[in-house]
Amino acid sequence: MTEIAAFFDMGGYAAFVWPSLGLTLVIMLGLLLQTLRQLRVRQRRLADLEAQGAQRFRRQPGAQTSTTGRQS
Amino acid sequence: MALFEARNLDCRRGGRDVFAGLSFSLPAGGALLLTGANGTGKSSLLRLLAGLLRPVGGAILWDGQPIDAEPGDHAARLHYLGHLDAVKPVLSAKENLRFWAALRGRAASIEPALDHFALSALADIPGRLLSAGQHRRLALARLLASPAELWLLDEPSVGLDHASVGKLAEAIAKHRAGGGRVVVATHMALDMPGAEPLSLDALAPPPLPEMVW
Amino acid sequence: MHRFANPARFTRIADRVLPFVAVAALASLGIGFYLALFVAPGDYQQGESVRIMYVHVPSAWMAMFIYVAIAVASAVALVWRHPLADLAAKASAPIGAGFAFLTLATGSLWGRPMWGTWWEWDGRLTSMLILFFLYLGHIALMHAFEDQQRGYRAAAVLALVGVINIPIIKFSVDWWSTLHQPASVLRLDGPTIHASMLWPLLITALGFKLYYLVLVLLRIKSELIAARLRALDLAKLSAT
Amino acid sequence: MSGLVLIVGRDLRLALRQSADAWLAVLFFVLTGALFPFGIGPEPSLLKLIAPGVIWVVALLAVLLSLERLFLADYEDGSLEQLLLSPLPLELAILGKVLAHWLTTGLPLIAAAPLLAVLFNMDMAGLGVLLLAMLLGTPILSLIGAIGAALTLGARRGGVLIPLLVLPLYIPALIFGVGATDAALAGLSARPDLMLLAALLLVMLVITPLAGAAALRQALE
Repeated sequence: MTEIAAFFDMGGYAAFVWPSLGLTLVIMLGLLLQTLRQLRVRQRRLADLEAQGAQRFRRQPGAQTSTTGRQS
Repeated sequence: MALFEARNLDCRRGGRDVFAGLSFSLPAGGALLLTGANGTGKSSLLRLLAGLLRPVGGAILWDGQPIDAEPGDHAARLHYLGHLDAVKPVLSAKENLRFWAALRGRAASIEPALDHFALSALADIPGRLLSAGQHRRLALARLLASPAELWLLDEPSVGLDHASVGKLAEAIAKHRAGGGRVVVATHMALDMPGAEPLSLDALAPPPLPEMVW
Repeated sequence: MHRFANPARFTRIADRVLPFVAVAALASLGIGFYLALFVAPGDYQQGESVRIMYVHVPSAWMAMFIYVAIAVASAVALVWRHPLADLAAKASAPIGAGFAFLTLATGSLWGRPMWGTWWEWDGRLTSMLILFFLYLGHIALMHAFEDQQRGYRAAAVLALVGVINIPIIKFSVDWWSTLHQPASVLRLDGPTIHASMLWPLLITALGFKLYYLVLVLLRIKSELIAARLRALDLAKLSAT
Repeated sequence: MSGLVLIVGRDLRLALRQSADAWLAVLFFVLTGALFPFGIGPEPSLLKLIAPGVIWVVALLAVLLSLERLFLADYEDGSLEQLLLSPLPLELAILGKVLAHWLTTGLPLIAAAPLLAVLFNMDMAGLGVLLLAMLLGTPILSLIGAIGAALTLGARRGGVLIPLLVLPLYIPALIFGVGATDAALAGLSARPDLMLLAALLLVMLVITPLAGAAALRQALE
């Protein structure tokens, strides 16, 4: 058996070791991707709303704080 | 004589600013009449004053002490009447009233309280058989059944007939004459001579999309 | 407090820190997995299957660590009403649940060749199963209210009750599992760990922790935007 | 103290006048218990073996069934906010309500437990310990359940949520409760399990008023 094949065979435990590692990657990457996608969707919605809001509140002084947030 | 006052109250409900910068002071015998359109926070203010709700800014003081310093003491000196009547359907009118009066532990006067709101004849009728107006009268009878210095009344006259509204005004007048205070939110005319109006319309914060947590 | 807490500042700091933490997480995970797969020796008893340990054990640590972190955040949120603490608790729970699930799944995959069954009511795995349920309850409660503030408060109280109960649950499950089966010959972490196995384990664990940090910062940022979106919707509602 | 008595008295009176609710839990307890022989077969030795476990699990589910109404009626008709604004500390009020809940749910279940023990052919030597363990354990179920009931007030699908929150926390009580009975049936000392149950009861007697009060306060905000 070649060295590489031996490595992938994991001493006969391949069916358990590789799924474990694979599942770990799937869950960790999945959570990360879900988080990033949700963040992007929300950022886009916020940008849209703020563009509308800027038009609607343009004539009111103080409306600019809406984009920078309240400073303490 | 102790002063009941609110300083610079800010109220936020469900992520929305309801009112900001509300102040008042109420001396013994005084009455405060809350007015304002729907959603301006009359009910929220009463819940704040009762201590059910916490303000995000400002303070509510009794005799200079914040009310949340001793919540038990504050609860003991107030009657709060919200939208709900707290009437148990399987208990009779008298049993309902007796429980709440006994819980407050002071000299209870069940009979006169029932009598004032013309409930004596219904004393043994279970709550489920009483009408909405009778429920309301039973809730109002709580005010008289055990003494408390401060009455917080949220739309007390809802569902009441003309005669009962008069009885309510009478009870409030007597309460104030004895040095009691009352804060009332109402849309209907309620006869309260010398009551100080407090409009919440002017206190609504501008609907600016400010950064909110 | 509330009034002075500044979401813009949090976002600014998070944006500055995130790249460094992300690189550190990636590096330690890379090194950890490399060591675990290529350098660490097999176990004389369990053979190569012991490599599952390098994901199983750090996952278990993270599942427990995150629950405690949620409890701490909940206490801060309830006592000082700091809004960031609410968001941290909400952002952490799904990550913790993910790690708890991972612990159970890898435990099952490891247990199959060792015990000959996919599931053994072993004390550790059973406790982790209960912890997983606690996470699910927390997440469900967090999302059960129309008013997000109520979700924060209720979930915070639940997290504190949960964290007090976890040692009790752990003790009772150990009590029960030693009663019903003789102490198992094979323990999923081995009685003592040789240094050649410990280092890969610790580095992987560090990688997991940094990964959590990256994720929780991103999720808090995302929750901040969600809160802002809700506020904007409400402002629109009261403006019309 | 007198306030606590008042609350217990009121809740007992309410329960007495709506006694169908209390009967429902007991009926559920016996009926669900009686399902097991159909599920696993009427083999007497097998039934004997699983009797303590089944009785405990079914009792736990019966308590679970009754939890939603612990605070819900008071929450919906405004009694809860009046209770919160009474001079009585909320923590005591919660203890009163939990005590009333146990008297109307836990106690009837203990009374019905011998019936299930007979149906399951349980060795009567263990009956005393079973009842003693239930006497210590069912109050724990009411106490933990009260926290779940308080937390889910006003929630969407509150009734479905309670089991999810409460069941994981019930596991220690289940373990020690069954453990005591099993030990007695095996001729061993049930003392350690009973002591642990008692300790758990004491812990929950402290936690429930605190957590319950926090939960009710935020529910009424």
